[in-house]
Amino acid sequence: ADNALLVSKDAGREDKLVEAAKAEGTLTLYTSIAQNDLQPLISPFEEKYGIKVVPWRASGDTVLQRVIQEQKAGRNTVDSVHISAPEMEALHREGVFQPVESPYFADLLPGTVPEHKEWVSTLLSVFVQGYNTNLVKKEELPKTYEDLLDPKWKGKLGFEVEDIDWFTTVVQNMGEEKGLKYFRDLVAGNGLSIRKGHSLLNTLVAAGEVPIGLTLYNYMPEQAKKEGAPIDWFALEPAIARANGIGVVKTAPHPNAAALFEEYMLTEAQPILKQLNYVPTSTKVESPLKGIALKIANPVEKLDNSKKWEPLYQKIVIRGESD
Amino acid sequence: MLSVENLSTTYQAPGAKPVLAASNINFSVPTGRLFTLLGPSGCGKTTTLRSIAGLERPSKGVIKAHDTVVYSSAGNIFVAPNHRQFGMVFQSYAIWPHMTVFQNAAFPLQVQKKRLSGKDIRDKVMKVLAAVSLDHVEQREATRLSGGQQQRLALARALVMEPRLLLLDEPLSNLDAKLRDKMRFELKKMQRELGLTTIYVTHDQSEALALSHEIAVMNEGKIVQVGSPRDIYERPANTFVADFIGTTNFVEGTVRGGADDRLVVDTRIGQLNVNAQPGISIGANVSLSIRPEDVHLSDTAPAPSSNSLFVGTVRAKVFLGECQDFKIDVNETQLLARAHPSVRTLVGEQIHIAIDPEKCTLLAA
Amino acid sequence: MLSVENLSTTYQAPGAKPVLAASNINFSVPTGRLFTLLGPSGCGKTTTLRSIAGLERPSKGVIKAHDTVVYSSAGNIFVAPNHRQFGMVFQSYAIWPHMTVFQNAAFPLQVQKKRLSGKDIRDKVMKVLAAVSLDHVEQREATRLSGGQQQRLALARALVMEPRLLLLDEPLSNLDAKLRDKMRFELKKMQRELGLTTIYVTHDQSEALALSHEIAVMNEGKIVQVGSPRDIYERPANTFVADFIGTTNFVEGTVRGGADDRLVVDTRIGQLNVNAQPGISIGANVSLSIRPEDVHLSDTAPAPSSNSLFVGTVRAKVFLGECQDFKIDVNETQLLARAHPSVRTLVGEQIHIAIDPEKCTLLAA
Amino acid sequence: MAVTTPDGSTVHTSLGQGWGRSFDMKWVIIGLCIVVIAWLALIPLGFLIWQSFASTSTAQVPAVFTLENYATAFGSTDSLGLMFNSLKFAFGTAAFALVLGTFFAWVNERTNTPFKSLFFAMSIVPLIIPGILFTVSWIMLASPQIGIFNQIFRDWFGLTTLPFNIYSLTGMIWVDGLHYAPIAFLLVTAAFRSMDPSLEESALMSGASVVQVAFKITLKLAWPAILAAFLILFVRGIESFEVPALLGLPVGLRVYTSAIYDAVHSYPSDIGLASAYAMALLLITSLGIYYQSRLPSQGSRFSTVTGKGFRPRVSDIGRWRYATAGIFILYCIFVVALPFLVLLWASLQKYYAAPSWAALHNLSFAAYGKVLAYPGFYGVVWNSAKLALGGATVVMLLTSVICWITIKTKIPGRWVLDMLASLPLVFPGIVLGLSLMIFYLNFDIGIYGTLWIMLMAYVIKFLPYGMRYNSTSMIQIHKELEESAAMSGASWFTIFRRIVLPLLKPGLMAGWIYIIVVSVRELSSSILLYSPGNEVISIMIWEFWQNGQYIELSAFGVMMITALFCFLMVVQTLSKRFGVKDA
Ligand SMILES: Nc1ncnc2c1ncn2[C@@H]1O[C@H](COP(=O)(O)OP(=O)(O)OP(=O)(O)O)[C@@H](O)[C@H]1O
Ligand SMILES: Nc1ncnc2c1ncn2[C@@H]1O[C@H](COP(=O)(O)OP(=O)(O)OP(=O)(O)O)[C@@H](O)[C@H]1O
Ligand SMILES: [Mg+2]
Ligand SMILES: [Mg+2]
Repeated sequence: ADNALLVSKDAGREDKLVEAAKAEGTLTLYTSIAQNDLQPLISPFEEKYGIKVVPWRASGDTVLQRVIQEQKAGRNTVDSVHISAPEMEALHREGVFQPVESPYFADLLPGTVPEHKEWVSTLLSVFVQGYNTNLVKKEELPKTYEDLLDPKWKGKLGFEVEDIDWFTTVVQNMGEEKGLKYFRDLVAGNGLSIRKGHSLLNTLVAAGEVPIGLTLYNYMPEQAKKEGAPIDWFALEPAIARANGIGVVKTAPHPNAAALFEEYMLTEAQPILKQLNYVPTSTKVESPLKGIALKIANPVEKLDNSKKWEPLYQKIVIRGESD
Repeated sequence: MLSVENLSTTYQAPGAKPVLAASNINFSVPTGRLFTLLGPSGCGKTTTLRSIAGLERPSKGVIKAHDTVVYSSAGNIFVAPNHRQFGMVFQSYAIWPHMTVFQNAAFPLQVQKKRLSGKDIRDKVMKVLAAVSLDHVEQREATRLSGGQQQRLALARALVMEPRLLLLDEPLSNLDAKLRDKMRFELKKMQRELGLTTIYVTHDQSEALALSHEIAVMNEGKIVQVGSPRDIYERPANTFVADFIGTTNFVEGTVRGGADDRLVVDTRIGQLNVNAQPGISIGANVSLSIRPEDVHLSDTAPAPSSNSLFVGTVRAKVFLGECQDFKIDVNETQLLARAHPSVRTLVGEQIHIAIDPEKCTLLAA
Repeated sequence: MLSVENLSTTYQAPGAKPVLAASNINFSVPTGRLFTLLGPSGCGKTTTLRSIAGLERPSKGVIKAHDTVVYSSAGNIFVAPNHRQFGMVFQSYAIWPHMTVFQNAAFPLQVQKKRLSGKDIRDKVMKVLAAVSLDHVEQREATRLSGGQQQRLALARALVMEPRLLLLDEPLSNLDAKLRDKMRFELKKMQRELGLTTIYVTHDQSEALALSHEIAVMNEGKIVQVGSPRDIYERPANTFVADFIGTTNFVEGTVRGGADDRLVVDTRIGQLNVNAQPGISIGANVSLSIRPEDVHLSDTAPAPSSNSLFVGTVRAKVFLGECQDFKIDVNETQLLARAHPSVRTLVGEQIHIAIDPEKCTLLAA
Repeated sequence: MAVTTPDGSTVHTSLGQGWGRSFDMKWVIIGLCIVVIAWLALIPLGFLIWQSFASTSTAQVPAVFTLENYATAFGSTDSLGLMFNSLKFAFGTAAFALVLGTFFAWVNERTNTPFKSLFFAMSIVPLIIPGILFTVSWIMLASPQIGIFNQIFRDWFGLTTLPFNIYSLTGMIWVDGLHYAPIAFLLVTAAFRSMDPSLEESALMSGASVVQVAFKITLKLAWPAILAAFLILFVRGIESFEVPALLGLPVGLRVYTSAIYDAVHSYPSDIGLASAYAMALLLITSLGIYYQSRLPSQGSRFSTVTGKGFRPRVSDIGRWRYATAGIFILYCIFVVALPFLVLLWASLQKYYAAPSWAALHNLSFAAYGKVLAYPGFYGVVWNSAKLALGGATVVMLLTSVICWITIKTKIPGRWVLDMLASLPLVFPGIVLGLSLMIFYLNFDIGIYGTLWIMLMAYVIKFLPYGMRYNSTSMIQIHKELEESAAMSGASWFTIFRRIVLPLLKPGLMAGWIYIIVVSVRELSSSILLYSPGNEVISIMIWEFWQNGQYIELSAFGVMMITALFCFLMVVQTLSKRFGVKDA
């Protein structure tokens, strides 16, 4: 396959890319995007270009494993990968991706395109706080992180076990020492009910088992609310966001189609993402969380500092030990 | 002590037609008596026994033991087998494969209400194992016994608990004559000493005759005759009993005349003298039963007597140890005879026959 | 046709001491003959049969069938059971519980090399089921049969395949005398007609005597005598055989004198006349075997003859149908006697005894 | 025609000693099965052992030999604490499930309890409910905050201290035990079916009470099955993930699966540590299997299917049958009906709300419509059906041969075979998936990316269950039944097909049903191995769960339970037609 177009900055690049992509006719996408959301994303692309997208769905780390092993064994099926940022970064380190240039990078939020340009963020999952409207009144909601220390929240706070990046980012934001003390106080004072799975946490908030869920993806309570569940959400600022990115695999059998798809994800797909309740990364599309200060968790941090943050997280949050 | 009234038991397999295996069974057994169910294979002996034990649920009838009703179809009473306190030997032994010989025999003592000390149990078990000659293998796994040994173990297990009622289903069928005699003796001894009321199922006529106080002969699910051993043997109620209880020659004939208390019957083998019987008049068609051992054979002509005398030709002869069986043609009719081994007439030669009028049983037609 | 040489088979259970169940067995059976293994319970009959079948692996010996070696410890040869083409009836029947009666009996025909049409199979199976009187239950599940019916089914299954060698382990033990006679007859007929070489295991002396061409008497894993039925009965090789093959009175004594070919033996019951035998001289201590049926009883004194005559007191009597068993005290020694039912002397009364010199067997001491 | 045997020994008991005869179907089939088993089991086993000694690797840092994994896994008090929690939890779960399962098996097979015909299928329902749903249902039922039971006690009886707390070790054991009791039920039921009832009748006649008969005869004779059930349940308990994650985590009760989970789901993925943990399990399981493999050598101690009359039948337990029926009804209500109703309720809502009059107005079938509209729904179901039926059949047939070898022959080293086929019990699903993936990526025989590799994963994963189910039934078949067939001149293959397999039926059917049910739920290796177009039901469930489509999930759960329930009833009816008939 000819990869030259991917990094080209020529004027006629876009047309040539479309032409080359159409010639390839198909592409295979490994992703963790939910099945429900995938179809509305892919269909317009398929219709517009006549290029068939073959998706394969699994959790982020499964995608990671599968891509690494397939690449090691020299089995070149996947063209494009779309998973969360830390895992994209891991794949970058495994040397799986190839750099891509696109004029549309300029339209993106700051911090969404890594220097190596081997992958690029397409959407943000923002952690918001959900609450059960039968159990918590809107007026009494906490306004700041510090408000969570109020004893009236004792036994009412829920937290998803794998959101270590939320913890890390909040701590860093407050300043490491203060942040760690904050979490120690929070766990010791009010306790965190630790749950496995964001959707479970969301369900439990709606069911009243957990009055306030601290780490829900923004679209979850929104959807439930639309369907009439007694749930609503608010955001403590800065709200922590987790990026999801897309990249083109180095050994892709259909590199041009993959690159075209990447470009599509950054442009025409952005409003669709918004409809699907994600936070788009393009500045051309108005954010559903407009006015809320965002902080994107740093994927490199998660990979590199796991030795440092992991034990702290385990100790302070999971086991609730105060040294 | 045990009484069985109008007992019927039916096997119903899904999709097959029901088998009425025991029908309208009536008998009673006084305390301390040994009662035998005797009959051909498949006649319903095991079924009757299992119904008494409570292992099959009869379709109707009443069973009483010690004046307690343990089953009554009308009264809707059914006492569970383990509350009836009967001991039983199964036709298939039903030895527990996961236990040793000792454990098998000790089980009834270990589970009974009255707690016994380990030593008492051991003593009792070893005594009964000795009685069935299994004391030397007490520690062996029960499955590592020969067929006959397993059967003896099953017997020991039933005897050790000294039950209120002992149910034995062909308990000696796999034993040789010697051992069977010994077991029969032990059994009889224990039965009489402990006054165990016993129901004994067997297919072996001589065993039944030797052991029992009373015998019920069964056929096709029904009891056809109940009586003392001598009764059954000497006064069979019908041809089935006569035939079953021992080999016999049935001779059909017509009463020709009579003198004193004798009748003369014209048969295909010739004229037979028979004891007169009330209700039988001249001209009646009758059936006579003559047992082979009552057909006296001699190599030479016997002295004249009241016996009916014939001459026949030996067709076949079988040596059976204590005796010889002959098949003899008399006037084109075959007679079976059992004789002492000293009779030496060869096959094909002529032989002399004498039949005692006392031994000719006139059967109900 | 079959020859067994120096066969020994040991059972070894982990953690138990080995059981030498068959030791140094030697015999051979010509084609078409019926050979019987006879012996008390646990003597190793089943073990020997299973070793011949190939179901147990002997520890040593050679087994040849039709001049092919099927087992040889020295030659390290072992032919798998299903390649030996022997038919077998198991002591425990080994009926397949998941099949009907018909399916059980048809199985050997369905699996054999020579393919038969469905109709042929049906014909053959129904014929053999009829021979064992099970044709009326052909569609019944095999587990829904009585004990005796199962045993007959096992027999039918072995007969239907017309095997090269037929191995029968107590095939008639659960049948009543009538049916046993019938089966024995069918078996003998098929055996003779088809020329089936047969090894028959039984504990029943009279069955062995009636059926066999030759008998091997076993005891404690060894063959103690091989011979024709008459041989075994009339010339037992030792006291075990004499004792086992039938009840007998053993009388010890000292040879006092003799005239012609008669010896006079002084015994505890009195003086007995006995046939002279080479190698026995005056003064020798001997053992005599006298069978109960050879102890002639009479209510009145018999005429003098060459018979030894005694008078005794009846201690007990048992009615056995075709005969009566007596226990008689003669000079403080007990004698067993079997007599015709017509002997009427009551218990406690005196009875006359005559013993024929011909019937006293002088046993090897 | 005679052939020498290489076996010089003189001691043996079975037919198996003929193992030297010239070419014969028997040796072809046996050899083939051995090769297949070795092939199937050695790949993941080798991978597991290798990984446990390898450091984590990335593109920059290649893996090296290390003992680090073992040091981490067993070196710290922390991880030992996790281990201890796991053992406590697993033991409790196994014991509870065993007692429950055995009790129901006994009631089902040995008593004349009313409603018995429903028993079999009903008892298996908890197994059908996906673990997550089952656990969530119990949160809804017995959580201190919203649990319906607690609310009832609070509202009706005015209790202030709440009687139930699902977030506790007891709660975890309760939920997992209930969930896995069907394993014990199936295994022990199979054993009870193959039991000559005269063995129990003779105990009854000895004067033993029904309970004494059950404990001293029935259970003792079913000992191999009970042992096997305990082993499986124990290992399952240790590997259990959903229940500790959903119920233990909120109260800080952590078990070692969480450690494995963390190890596997980090980057670089620490498969080595997970493997090291698995090695400990491997050891425990090997001991259990070794002990079990010695059972059959103890003569015919457990042969309860003999050739002398065999008529399975129930015994009358008199008035007690109302008690057992009562317990069964309670079980049905609390363990089958309530979770099911919770699901049903949820599936008819637009979002989950505790049952109330108000919520009654929101009933809708929309969720069912959404499930049916799931892209490729019918293909997904069809794939799962193929895999479940195919996998279960292959496993049961394969292991029946293997069990025959390990139980009925004296071939030296046969226990190795038993081990090989049983050890996949402890492979973490992800390790199994990865090993297959890596192997067939590099050794390309064209099955990677097809349904075949998933089938292979299922077969490997469920081999151990097949082994346990088959072996417990195999031990019960008296050798004379095979011997009499051999004497009829049947070849080994015929004997196997016409005698052994039908007599194995109870175990064969139970194992088959179990594997079908659990393979529909298998996720951990499926998700790694499936490819576009090869989606299966478990992926769909996972999808719903991930997206928080709890309502659709409930609807799907309801459909699945109903479908499998009907399937079980049909199988139960059909299976009466072959093998030993019930009375
Ligand atoms: N599997 C076994 N393990 C150990 N010993 C055994 C085994 N099977 C049989 N025996 C012993 O070997 C001896 C011979 O047994 P065998 O079954 O051959 O006897 P048998 O002559 O057939 O007796 P029966 O007439 O009672 O059936 C017996 O003492 C028996 O206890
Ligand atoms: N479970 C069953 N289902 C149907 N019929 C049966 C069942 N058990 C026995 N039978 C039939 O009932 C009849 C009586 O059987 P039973 O076992 O009582 O006979 P038996 O007199 O004990 O015979 P045997 O001397 O052969 O043991 C037989 O014809 C038998 O075929
Ligand atoms: Mg019977
Ligand atoms: Mg025997």
